[in-house]
Amino acid sequence: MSFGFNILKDRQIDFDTNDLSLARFLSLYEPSFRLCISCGGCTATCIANHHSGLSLRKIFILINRGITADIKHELDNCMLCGKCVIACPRGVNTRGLILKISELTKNSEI
Amino acid sequence: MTFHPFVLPFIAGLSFIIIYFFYKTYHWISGLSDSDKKKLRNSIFTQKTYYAAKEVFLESLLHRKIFRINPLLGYMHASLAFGWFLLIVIGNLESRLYHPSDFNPPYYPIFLGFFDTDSHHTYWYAPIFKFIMNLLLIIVLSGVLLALLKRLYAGLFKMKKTTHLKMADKIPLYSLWLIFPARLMAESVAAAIYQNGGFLTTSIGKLLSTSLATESFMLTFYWLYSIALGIFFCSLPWSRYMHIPSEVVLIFFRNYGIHNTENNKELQEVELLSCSRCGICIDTCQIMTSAKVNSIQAVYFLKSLREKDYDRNKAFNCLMCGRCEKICPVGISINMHRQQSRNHISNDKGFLETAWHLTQKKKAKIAYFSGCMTRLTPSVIVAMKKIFSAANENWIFLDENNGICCGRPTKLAGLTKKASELAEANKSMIHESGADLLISSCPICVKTFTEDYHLNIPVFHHSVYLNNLIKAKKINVQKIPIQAIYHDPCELGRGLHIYDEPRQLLSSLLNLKTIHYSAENALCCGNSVAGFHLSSQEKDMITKDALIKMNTKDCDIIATACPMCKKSFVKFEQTKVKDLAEILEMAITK
Amino acid sequence: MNKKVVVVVGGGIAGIEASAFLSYMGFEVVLVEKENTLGGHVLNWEKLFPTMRYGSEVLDFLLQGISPKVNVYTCCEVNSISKKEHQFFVELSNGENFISDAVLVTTGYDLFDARIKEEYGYGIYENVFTSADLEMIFTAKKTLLTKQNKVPLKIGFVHCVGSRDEKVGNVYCSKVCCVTAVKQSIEIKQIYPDSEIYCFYMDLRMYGMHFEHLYKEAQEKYGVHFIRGRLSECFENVDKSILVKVEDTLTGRPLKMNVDILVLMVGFVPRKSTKKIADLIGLENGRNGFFKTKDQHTLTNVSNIPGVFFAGCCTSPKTITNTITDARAAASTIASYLLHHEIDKRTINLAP
Amino acid sequence: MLEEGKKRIWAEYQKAVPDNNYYFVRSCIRQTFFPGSEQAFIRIIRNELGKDIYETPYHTTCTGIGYHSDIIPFETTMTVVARQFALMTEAGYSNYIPSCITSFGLYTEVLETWHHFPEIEAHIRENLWKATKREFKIPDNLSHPSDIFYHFRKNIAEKAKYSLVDIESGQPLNVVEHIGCHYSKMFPGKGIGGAEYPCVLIGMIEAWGGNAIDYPERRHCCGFGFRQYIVQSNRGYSVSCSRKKFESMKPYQPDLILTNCPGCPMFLDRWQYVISEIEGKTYGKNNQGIPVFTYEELAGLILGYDPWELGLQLHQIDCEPLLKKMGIKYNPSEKYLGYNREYIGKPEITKNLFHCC
Repeated sequence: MSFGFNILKDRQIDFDTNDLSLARFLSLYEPSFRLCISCGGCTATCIANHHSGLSLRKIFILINRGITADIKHELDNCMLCGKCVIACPRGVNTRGLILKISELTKNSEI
Repeated sequence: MTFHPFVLPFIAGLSFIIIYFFYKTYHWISGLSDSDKKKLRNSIFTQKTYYAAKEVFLESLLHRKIFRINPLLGYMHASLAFGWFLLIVIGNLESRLYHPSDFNPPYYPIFLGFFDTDSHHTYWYAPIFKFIMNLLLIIVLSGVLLALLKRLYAGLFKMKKTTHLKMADKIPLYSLWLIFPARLMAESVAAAIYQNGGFLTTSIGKLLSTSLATESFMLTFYWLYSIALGIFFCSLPWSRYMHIPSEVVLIFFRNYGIHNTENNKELQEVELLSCSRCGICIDTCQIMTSAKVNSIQAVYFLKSLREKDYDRNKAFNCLMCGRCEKICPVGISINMHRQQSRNHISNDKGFLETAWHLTQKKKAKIAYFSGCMTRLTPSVIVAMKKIFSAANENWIFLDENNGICCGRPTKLAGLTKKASELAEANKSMIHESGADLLISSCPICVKTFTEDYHLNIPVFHHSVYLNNLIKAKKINVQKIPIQAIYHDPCELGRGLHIYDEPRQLLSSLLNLKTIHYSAENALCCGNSVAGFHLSSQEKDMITKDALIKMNTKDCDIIATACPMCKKSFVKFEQTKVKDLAEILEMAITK
Repeated sequence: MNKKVVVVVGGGIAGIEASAFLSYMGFEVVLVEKENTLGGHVLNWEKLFPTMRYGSEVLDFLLQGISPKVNVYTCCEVNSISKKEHQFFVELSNGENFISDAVLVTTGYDLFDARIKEEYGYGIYENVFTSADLEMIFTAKKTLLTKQNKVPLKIGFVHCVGSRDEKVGNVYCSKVCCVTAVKQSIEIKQIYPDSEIYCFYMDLRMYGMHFEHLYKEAQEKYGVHFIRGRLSECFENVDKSILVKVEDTLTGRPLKMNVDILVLMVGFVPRKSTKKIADLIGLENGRNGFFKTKDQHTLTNVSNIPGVFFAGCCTSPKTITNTITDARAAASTIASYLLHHEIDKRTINLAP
Repeated sequence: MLEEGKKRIWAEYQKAVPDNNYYFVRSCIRQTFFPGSEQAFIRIIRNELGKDIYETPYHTTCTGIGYHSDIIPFETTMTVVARQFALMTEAGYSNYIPSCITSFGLYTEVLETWHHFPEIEAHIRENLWKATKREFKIPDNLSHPSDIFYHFRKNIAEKAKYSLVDIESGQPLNVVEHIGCHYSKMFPGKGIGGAEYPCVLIGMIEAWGGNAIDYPERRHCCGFGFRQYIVQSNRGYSVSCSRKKFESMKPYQPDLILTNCPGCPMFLDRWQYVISEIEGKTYGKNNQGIPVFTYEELAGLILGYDPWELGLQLHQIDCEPLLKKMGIKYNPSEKYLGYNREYIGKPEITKNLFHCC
């Protein structure tokens, strides 16, 4: 029977049930992944951001929260130009991570 | 006596390798593309063949290139290769002279000491031969000794690292080491019995007490000698020593103008087999010397490629600086192989949903493309702007607001489809500008513009353009009284062979000092866009080392022509690091 | 002239170091401590950031300065102080009286009572600890376990508890909690490498010279996680683990997780007992309830009453390093006051 | 959970509750949602506790619903509230007892506003005078009926015929308490036990033999809200809030949810049915659901009042299993007979939720 409304899905991040495997893998594969402090330097300098709104900061933090569904095709916009590598104040190997994440999330099976 | 069963292993091995080699060669040639076949046909009866033969002699036998890089290593290779070669040739000559009439089987000269027991009584010149053969044997043995030492202490050869081996390499290696000592002993014993030795074999023969100088003792050594040879020949195809025949083919192909391309599988195989694993590429690789990673260098990479193992790390953990390719004595196109295996591992669908908003309305004579990295060194852009206006050029700034990447990094990542999509987008923008000259301040861009874009207008790196400006007196400069050294960016130097223009430009602006690590031998700044796996710490190690090696102390300015190099160097260098454009800007006179 | 006397109120590290310097400068020093041992809070800190050196080592070093020339009175408080001309008449709880020429107040601070922050459930939920509790466990060489004696696999650290919080009336930053949390997470990681640690912060203030290195090490080497969001409230689950609710401000979404132990990084508050002393001689309190220094830049050890001086955390939260430096500064300030050095006659327009 | 910790807080948040002479104000929605409750309150105060309680038919809404739905300005609200106080003053009472939690919160808010801004109070007095020629005194005491029951919880326990105990096992019942948000979340000092750990209902539960349960989402709103419920398309938000609470209390296997607010019992009760229809998910043992009572209904029950007189048949979740568990006598045949013995109709049989008759 219809009540004219439905039970809403919770927006809350449930850290205990979210799948953190990707985050765990990356921090072992490329420990500099752990160093991201979400300063947004990468996103600010990103040339793809101007065209597609690609935000590496967002992608990293979502991976860290186990919300990988949201980033499925985002990284596909990256041109690997490497400006983010130069911009990152904490020496995160952003390009290496982008390639690996893309490979794992099967954007472009690198 | 003209036969004894101990020759059989040798005969077996020899015939096997000859058949195998001819089969392979046929396979390679037949596999060539029609255009390459044509090249082969047209050049086989020209002096190219002579040059090829000459090169084979110089490289495959004398190993001249290795000599230049590392004399001791060169001697080791040469003594083994050329020494052995002469042993065979002269040995044949000798046996022919002794027995001009009767049938002369291939093993005969090899085991001459056994079969020919009395010639030295008959022929006056026999002792001379004996002397030469013994001398050659000593030379070869010295080579073997060196090889042995190299295994034990690489340092002796001023080599930091030498290749580590697998079983497949050890069998032929050890059999190779065994061949000549065995031959020495065999002939020495023979000399003791038949008195047919030279100065070396005879004296060693004398040392062996009569009790040891027996028929059976001699036979054991001849068996050993023959078996060693047999094993060596048979294991050749699976070992690094396959490079001996392969390199010959490679040299001929190269001289006939047949080069490694995307779809030239045969030549790629020839190249892979031609790697002698001399290990010279290891010491020239900065990832080894500075970042202390000893597993991804060309020699290891090519090996795993030969074993059809597309190792991700070996393929992507490389700066593609091209230093190894330049120094490789065999001249293998290593970067091409890396690029190909990256393409093989990667498999992209291109940009699925990105839409580029590139609209170039303005028209001008010159189109300037700064490139992504140059945005991070705005001083270069400012300088270029000043220069353009000083030379009152009619120009536009292509990627000033919302430019996109040239596509080289994606190409280097093996994402060829993405790269071509970016190229298309940029090409239409360049086209719309209506410019008849494209200039970029970034060697990475220039490289891909020239090689992959197939534009109908000339593409200049700004160093070339600026040099032309000076030459054409379109801009007035005054020499600045300062010392500078010039660092060749990988993509500009080894990548595009632009060495002279920057130097001409600089020497017209200031006093240019020459340094050891320049031109083809220039170092990588560590931040090449081709390097995907290095950590920032490792990159920093490379940058710091490069600066130390370039010995930047006693100069006022480090000049370079790549924003990436500049960005890397300023991180650690007290001396000013300036782009050519900035230096020219300083020298402009009103 | 007879020897000048200085009464130092409070035997924490500031009192110890100041007394030491003053005594070696040739003054008669009376050091009053209400506990039975000198050392104050540092007695309860096992290892110190950023060096991970033992607090006891620092204390031992400082105590070497306490020579027989310093008259130490432990288990003893100041009953009354009165001022006549340039002299102070001090009466101690043990009945002794002194006439001193200067008084140095080094009464330090109290730790914020985490129970005031009711919604964090300290004292109600079994597995909610404070940073001080953690140090107690470390100093006592006990093993860190949940109240159910289970090895904690998930630990949460809540920054700024009782600091930078209008709701408890403390708007100031306690300075040491951020880096203490980093230090303690590393220590826990060293004990339980498989544990996951989450720090919930508003800002991370790694202002000290080597604090940022420690922070980076915590991230890269020990994989400590930092989540930007202030704990709103927490609850006890049926299994006694703690349900933590924050907004993950970097994803802009609410976030909840269960932790086995929740550690509250309690800040500094003005020591209650200092009020008594303040009333005795009429010392002014600053905006945050700590003693008010005469000038924030230039006269940081000087009070509103000539002859009364401050050192250490009684004027503001300080690290151990800063406290020691401050004590030495106070000693020299007092010396120049008592010996009427020219330098003591400098004047400045006091900051409003 | 460390009891002493809570006790310390409870000690800090105690309020004066008057012993007698209550000016009782009914709630707009409670008397339609659970008409038995307020009736029971008055009956217990008068008959069981022998106190004086007065109510007048002239009082109006406090405008709380309109106010919290942002459709009535505060000034209007204050003037209406002033009129209520005037009625109290005229009746000669000074202990104001509003049945509705939202009203309670709103009156508190108004009184606080006047306390801190006397000029506003003056202005409102002027408004009231202009509009109705009425004047009023500020109540000496503002308490919620649940405060009163908390105050007399022991007296009620003394008279009780039943207690919150499973008569078979002898174990105390697990009772979840849910406090209306407006009771003390806005003004912690005005609620017994404060905002974080209110003990107004816990006190009753424990005094009446039950075992009060504290569970993670205890503080969470039932989801009633005002905008959320009033606009149909927003009700999904409302129901998801209740659902959050049910999921959170599930592991504690509660026998009963006790409330002191108009909206909460309504929605915690009805939404269980809605959830069972939409998701097929039910709570409580063998799909019985978790009964939700008001504190008056519970007090009435343990004092031995007839469940149907208390109006328990108007709950979506059947109370019979719980009554059985507590050993309370009742007559099933009279369940659907109204006050005047007329048949009042049965709810439809639901898909997933258990119904005993």
